[in-house]
Amino acid sequence: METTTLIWLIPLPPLLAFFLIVLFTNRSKALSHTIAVGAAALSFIGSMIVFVRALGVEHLGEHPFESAINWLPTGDTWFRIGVLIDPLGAAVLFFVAITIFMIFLYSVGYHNYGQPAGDHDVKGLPPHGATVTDEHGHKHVVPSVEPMYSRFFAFLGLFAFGMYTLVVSDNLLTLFVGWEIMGLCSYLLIGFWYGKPSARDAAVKAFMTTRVGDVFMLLGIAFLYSATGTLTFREIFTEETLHALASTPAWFGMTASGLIALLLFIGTVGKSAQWPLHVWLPDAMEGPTPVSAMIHAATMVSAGVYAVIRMFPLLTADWNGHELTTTMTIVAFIGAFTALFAATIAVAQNDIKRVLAYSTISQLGYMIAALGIGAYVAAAFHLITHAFFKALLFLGSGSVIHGMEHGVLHTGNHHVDPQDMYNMGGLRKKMPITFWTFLIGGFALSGFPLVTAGFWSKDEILADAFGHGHLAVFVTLAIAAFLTAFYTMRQITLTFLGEPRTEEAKHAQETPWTMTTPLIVLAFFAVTYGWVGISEHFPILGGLVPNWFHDFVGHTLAEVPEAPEFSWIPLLTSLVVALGGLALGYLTYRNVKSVSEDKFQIPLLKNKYYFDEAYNFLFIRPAYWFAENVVYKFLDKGVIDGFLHAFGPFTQGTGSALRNYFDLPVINRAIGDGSAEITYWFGGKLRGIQTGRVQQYLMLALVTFIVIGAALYFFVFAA
Amino acid sequence: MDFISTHLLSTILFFPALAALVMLFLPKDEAKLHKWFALAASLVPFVLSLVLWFNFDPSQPGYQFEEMYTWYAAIGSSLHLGVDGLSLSMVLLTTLLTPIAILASFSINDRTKAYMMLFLFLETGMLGVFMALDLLIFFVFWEVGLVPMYFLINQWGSANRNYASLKFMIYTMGGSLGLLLAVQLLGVLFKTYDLQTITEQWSAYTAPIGGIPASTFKTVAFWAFVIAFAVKVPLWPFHTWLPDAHTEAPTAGSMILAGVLLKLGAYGFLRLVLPLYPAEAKYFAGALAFLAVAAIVFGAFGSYAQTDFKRLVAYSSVNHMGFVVLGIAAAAYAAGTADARIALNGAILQMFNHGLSAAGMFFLVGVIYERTHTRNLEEFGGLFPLVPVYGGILIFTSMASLGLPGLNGFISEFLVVRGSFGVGVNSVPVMAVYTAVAMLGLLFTGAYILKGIKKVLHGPMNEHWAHGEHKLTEINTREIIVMVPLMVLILWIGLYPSWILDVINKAVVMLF
Amino acid sequence: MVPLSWYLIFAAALFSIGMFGVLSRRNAVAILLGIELMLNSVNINLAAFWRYGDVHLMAGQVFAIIVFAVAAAEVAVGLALVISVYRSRRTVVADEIDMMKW
Amino acid sequence: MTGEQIVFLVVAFVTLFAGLMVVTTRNLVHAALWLVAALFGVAVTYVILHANFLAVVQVVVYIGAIAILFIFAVMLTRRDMRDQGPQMNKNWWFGAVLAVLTFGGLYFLLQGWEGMTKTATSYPVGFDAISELGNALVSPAGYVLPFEVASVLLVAALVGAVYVAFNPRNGNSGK
Repeated sequence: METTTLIWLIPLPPLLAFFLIVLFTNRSKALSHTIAVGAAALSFIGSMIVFVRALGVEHLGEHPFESAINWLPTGDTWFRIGVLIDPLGAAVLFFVAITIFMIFLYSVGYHNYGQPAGDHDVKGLPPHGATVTDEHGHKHVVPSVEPMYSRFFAFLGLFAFGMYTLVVSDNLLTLFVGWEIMGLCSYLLIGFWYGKPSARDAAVKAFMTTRVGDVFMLLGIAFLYSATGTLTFREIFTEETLHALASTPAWFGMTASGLIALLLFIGTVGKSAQWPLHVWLPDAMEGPTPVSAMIHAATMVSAGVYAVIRMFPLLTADWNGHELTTTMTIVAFIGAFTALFAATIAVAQNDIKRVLAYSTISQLGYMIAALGIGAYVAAAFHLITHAFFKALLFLGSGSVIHGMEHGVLHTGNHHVDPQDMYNMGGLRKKMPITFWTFLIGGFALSGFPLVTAGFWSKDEILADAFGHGHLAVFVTLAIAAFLTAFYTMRQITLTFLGEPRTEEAKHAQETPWTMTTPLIVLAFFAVTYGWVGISEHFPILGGLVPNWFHDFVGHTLAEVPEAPEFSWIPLLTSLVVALGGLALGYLTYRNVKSVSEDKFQIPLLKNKYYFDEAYNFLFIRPAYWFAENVVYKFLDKGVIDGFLHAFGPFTQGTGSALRNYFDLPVINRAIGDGSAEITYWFGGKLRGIQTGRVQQYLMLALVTFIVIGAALYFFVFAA
Repeated sequence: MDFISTHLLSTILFFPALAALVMLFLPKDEAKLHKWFALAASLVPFVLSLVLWFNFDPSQPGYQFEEMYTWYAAIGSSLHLGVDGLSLSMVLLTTLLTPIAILASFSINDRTKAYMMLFLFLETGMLGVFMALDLLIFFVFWEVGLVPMYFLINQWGSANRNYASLKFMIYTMGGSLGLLLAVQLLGVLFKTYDLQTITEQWSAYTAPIGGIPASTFKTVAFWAFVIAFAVKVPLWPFHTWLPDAHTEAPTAGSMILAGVLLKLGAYGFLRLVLPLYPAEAKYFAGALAFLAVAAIVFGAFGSYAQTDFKRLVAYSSVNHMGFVVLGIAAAAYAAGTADARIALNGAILQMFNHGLSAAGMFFLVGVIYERTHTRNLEEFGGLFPLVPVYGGILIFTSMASLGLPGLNGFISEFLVVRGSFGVGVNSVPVMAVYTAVAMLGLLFTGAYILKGIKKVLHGPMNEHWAHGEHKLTEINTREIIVMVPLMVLILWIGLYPSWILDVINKAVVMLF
Repeated sequence: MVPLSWYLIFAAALFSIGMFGVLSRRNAVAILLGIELMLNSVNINLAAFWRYGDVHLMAGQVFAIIVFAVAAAEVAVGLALVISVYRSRRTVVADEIDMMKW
Repeated sequence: MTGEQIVFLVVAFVTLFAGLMVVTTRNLVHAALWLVAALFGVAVTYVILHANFLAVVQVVVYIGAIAILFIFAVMLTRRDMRDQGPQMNKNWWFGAVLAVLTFGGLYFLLQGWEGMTKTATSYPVGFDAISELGNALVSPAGYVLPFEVASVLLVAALVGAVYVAFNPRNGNSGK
C-alpha cells in the first residue's frame, strides 16, 4: 500500500470502532472490546509500518510523506487538508501508537472484564464489587465489571482517532480538530462516572479550562490563516512566509509571527495544563481509571507540547538566535515557572494519581521551557521519553489502585481510599511486577543517571539552557528536577516500601496479565528510548551509540539545530539533583507511619496555592453573576424588556391622551356628536312638515316647483 | 412531469398550501390521518427540492429555475421566483426541517387538523421568502410566515403563551413596518418591484428624491431594512422576543422557529441589504459588527444564566446567529476580498448548521419535556442511566451546537472567525478586536452547553424520575427517526462540508 | 275658426280646477275625480296640437288614446286602493291616512 | 265670431263650470255626475277638433265606464262620509292659491309663445283620420310598441286592482 494512503487510514479504525460500538455492539462487552482493541491494533500496525518506512527515507525532512485533498472552498481557492509524516511526525506517531495500544489492552483488565456484574452497580458510578460463592460455599466479594464497559471502549476509540488525526495532520486546522475531539473525549472520560458530582464538575472544569486556551488558539489559527492564506505546515514554514510574518508588525509591539505563536501557545497552555490554566488536570484524576488519567496526562497533554514543537519555526521566526523574543520569553517563563510550581504542589499530595498529575504538569513545563529557549530537539526528546515513562507510571498507579481495591473488597471497608498513599505501604511483595516497573518509571522520571531515558532527555534540556546562557531557566529547572526526584521517591517509598499500613494493603493482589504486559512493554521503552538520543559530546558514552534522535528529528527543521557544547556543570547538576532528590526522598519518608508525620503537608501546597478557590472567586462566580444578574436580569429583562414593556403603557398613555384630549372633545363632541346634534335639531324643526298627508306633500312640491321655475325663468332664461 | 420540471419552484412553493387546503376537507377527528397526511404532504416538497438540488448548476451565474407570473401589473409587481446557491441551501433546509418538525409533532393530539394545516401554510410562507425575486412578494411571504407561527404559539404553546405570541407578533410586525415603507419607496421610484432591476439601479442611484439627497434616503431605508431583519435574526438588542417565543412554542414550533424563521432575517441581510446598500453596509458595518458581537457575547451569557432548559437553548440561538451577522458585517466591510467571501461562506453555512443543531436541540428538550412536564434544569439530574440513547443523542447534538470540530458548527464558526479576523488583519483592524471579543462568546458557548448536559444527564440521579408513574421512558423510535437525518447531516457536514459549501461558495463568489 | 290659444287656455283652466280638487278635497274619491279632470285637460291639449299641426301625423291622437288607457288603469288601481284602505281603516279621508308620518 | 267659436265658448264654459262643481260640490254622487257633464263637454270639444274617434272613445270609456266606476266607489265607501263634516281640508285656500298661480303661470308662459295664435289649416277633404289612427296604432313603423305596452299596463293594473281590492278576510278565498 502507498505510504500516504496508509497514513490516511491510520486514524480511521478507532473512529469506526467508536461508531460500531455506539450504534451496534454496546450491549456486548466482548464484542465491543474486541472491536476496540482490534482497531487499536490495526492503527498500531499501520503506524509501525509508516514509522519503519519513514526511517528508510534518506531526506525525510525535505521530502516527507504528504498528501492532501480539497476540503473547504474559500472563494476562488480551496482550503486543503491532508496528511504529513515528517521526522517529528514519525517519532511522535511511534510513541502515540505504542501507548495507545497499551492503553486499550490495559483497559480490558482494569475494568475487570470477565468478572461478574456488580450487586448494586449502577451506570454512572464506579463498580462496587460482586459477591460470589465458590465451590466450598464461601462467599467472596470480588471486583465487578464496569457497567459501562462498552461505552468506555467507544470513548477510547474516539480518543485514539483524535490523537492520530492530530499527529498525521499536515495543517493546523485538522490538528485543531483532533485536538478538540480529544478535548471532548477527556470531558466524557473524566465525567465517565458522571453520577459522582465531583467527576461531573471536574469534567466541566477540564473542558472549560482547555476551552479558554482553545479560543485563543482558534484566534491564532484565524490570524495565521488570514496573514498567510494557508494553514498547511509546509507552506507556512517556508523562508519567505516566515520572513514576511516576522517582519509584519502586529499589535502590542509584537511581530505577526510572535503574536500568532503566542496565541497558539495559549492553546497549549490550556491543553498541556500549564500555569495559569493548570487547574483542570489534577481534578481530571476523577476520571474512572488511571487509564483515562493517563490518556489525559501522558498522551493528550503531550499534544499541546507537540503543537508548540510543530509551530516551532513560527515561534522562532523573528528570533536572532540569542536574544529571546517577547513570545519566547513568555513561553520560557511559563514553562519554567510551571515546572517548579507544579513540583512543589506534588510534594504535598497524598493521592497517588494526583502526585503523578502534578508531576506531569511539571514535566510539560520542562518541555515548554525548553521550547521557549529554542531547544527544539531536547523538547521533542523529552516529550517522547516522558510519554513512555509517565504512561508507565500512570498505568502502574492504576495497577496499584486496582490491587488496593481488591484489598478493600476483601475487608469490605469502603471508607478506605484505595488511592491514598498513606493507606498503602509494602506493596512490593504483593505486586512485584508493578513494583519493578513502577520503580523504573519513577527513576526515569527522576532522571536516574545513565540507565533511564529521563536522564538523557532532561539532561539535554538542562545542557541547552545552560549552554545558551539562560541561567534563570537553568536554575529553576534544576530545582524542579530536584523536587521531582524527591516526590517520586516519596511516592515509591510510601507505596511500595516499608510495611503495609492498613489491612487493605496487606490483601492487595497483583493484577492480571492484560495490565502487567503493558507495564513491561512501557518499562522497556522507558529505559531504552533514552539511548537513541545520547549526545555525541557526552563523555565516554557519547558516540558509542549514534545520536540518532537528534539527526532524525532535527531534520524536520530547515536548519538542523546545533547540539550545545558539552559542559560539566549541567551534567553534574543533573546528577546531583536526581540522586540527591531520590536519596532525600527515601530518607525522609522511610519511617513515616502516618500522614500527621509528613512535614510537607503545608496547607498552601496541599491546597495547590488556592488556585481553585481564587479562580472560583475571580472568574467563575463573577461570570455567573454577570450572566445572571447583568446580562439576563438587568439587560434583557430589565432594560430591553423594560423598554419594550414601557411601550405598552406609553402607547396606552398616548392613546388615552389622544382619546381624552382630542378624540372625545374634538372628534366626538364637536364633529361627531355635533353634526348629529345639528342634524337632529334640523330634523326636529323640519319634521313638522312630514305630516304623512299626500296633499300637503304635493302642495310643497308644487310651491317648490313654482318657485324654482319662476326663479329659473326670470333669472336664467329671461336674463 | 414536464409541468413539474418547468414549474418546479412554484410546485414546491405552493404544494404545502394546496395540501393544507385539501386537508380542510378531511374529517375533523381523524388525528392519525391528519398527521400522516401532513407528513406525506411535506415530504413531497422535500423530494422535489432534492430534485432541485441535483439539477441545480452551481457554476452558472444568476438565478435558475426562474418563473414569472403577472401578479399585480398596475404597480409593477409580479410573482417572480428563482433560486441561486444561497437560497437553494435555505430551501433545502426548510423542506427538510418541515417534515421533521411534523413528525416531531406526532405527539400532539389537540386539534391536529388546524395544527397541521398551520404548519403547511407556514412552510409555504417560509419558502416564498427564500424564492421570491420580487420585493413585494418577498414582503408578502415574509408576513405570511408570521401568522401560522402566531397561532401555533398562541394555541399550542405552554403556560405563558399569550404573552410570548403577542410579543413575537408585535415585535416582528413592528420591525417590518420600516421594511414595508422602504420597499414601497423602491417600488415607487423604479415603477417595479423586481429585485434584479432594483439591485442594478438602486445602488447607483444618486438623484435627490423630493428635494432630499438620495444618500439620506438610502441611509434611512438601509436602517429600515436592517432593523426588520435584525429583529428576525435576532440581533442584540432586538432579541428578547426570541427566548419567550421559543420557550412557549410547541416543540415543533420551536424547531421551525429556530431552524428556519431566524434564517429569514439573515437571508434578508444577504439577499437584500448587501446587494442593495453596499456603500451604506460598508459605512455601518462597524455598528453591525458591534451588535453581532453583543449578540454573541450576551447571548452566551444570557444562556448561561438560565435555569429553564428550553430558554437556555433559545438563548443559544442568539449566540449562534450572532456569528452569522458577524460574518455578514465583515463581508460588508471588505466586499469582494477573499476574507469577505470566507466570512460569507461561514455565515451562510452557519445558517444551515444552526438550522440543524437548533432544531435538534429544541426537539430533544421537547422530548424530555413531554415526559417530565418540566423544563427546570434543577429538577433533572443524573438522567443518563435512565435514558442512555437519549443522553447520547443529546450530547451529540449539544456538541454540534457547541462547535466541536468534526461536527458542522465548527466549520461555519471557524470560517466566520477566519473571515472576520482576516478582514481585521488585512483591512479594518477594528474587526480583529470584534472577533477577539466574540471569542468570549465562544468560550461561554461551552459553558452553557456543558451546564445543560451537566444538569440534565450528569450528577446524582434524581430518584423522582426513576420509579413509578414519573418513570422517565427512553426516547422512542419515532423520535429517533426525527433525530437521525439531523444527526447524519451534522456529522456529514462536519466531516466533508464541501458538498454544500461548494454550492454556497460559488454563489458567494458570483454575488459578492 | 277657433284659435289654438283658446283651447290651450281652456285646457289650462280645466287643469287648474282639477288640481285644486286634488289639493283641497278631503275625500280620496274626490281627489281621484280631480285627477280625471287634469287628465282630460291634457287630452284636450293633445287633440288640439294634432289638429293645429300636421293632421297626417297621428301622434297626438295616439297619445290621447294611451292616456285613456292610463287613466283607466289609474282609476282602477286608485279606486281599488281606496276601497282597500276603507276596509282596513274605515275611512276614505285623505288627512286621516297618514301612516307615512314620522 | 264664427258659429264654431260660439259653440266652443259655450261648451268650454259649461265644461269649466261642471269641473268647478266637481271639485266643490259637497255631495260626492253629485260630484261624479258633474264629472260626467265635464267629460261630455270635453267630448264635444273633440268633435270640434275633428277628433271623432277620440270623442267616441271619450263617451264610451270615460262616461260609460270610468264615471260609472266612480259612482260605484262612492257608493261603496259612502257610509261614514255621508255629507257630513267639511269636504274641503283646512288648507283648501292654499290649494286654491296654488291652482290660480298654476293657471296664471301657464297663461303667462303661453302668452310668451309665438305658436299661440296659430290657426288651424282647413281639414283635408276625404282624410280618414280613423283609419290613419288605426294604422298608426298597429303598424310596426308606428306606435305598436307603446300601444302594446299600454295594453299590458292596463292588464297589470286590472289584476293589481283586483288583488288590492280583494279582501281575504271577508272574501271567499277559502281561508
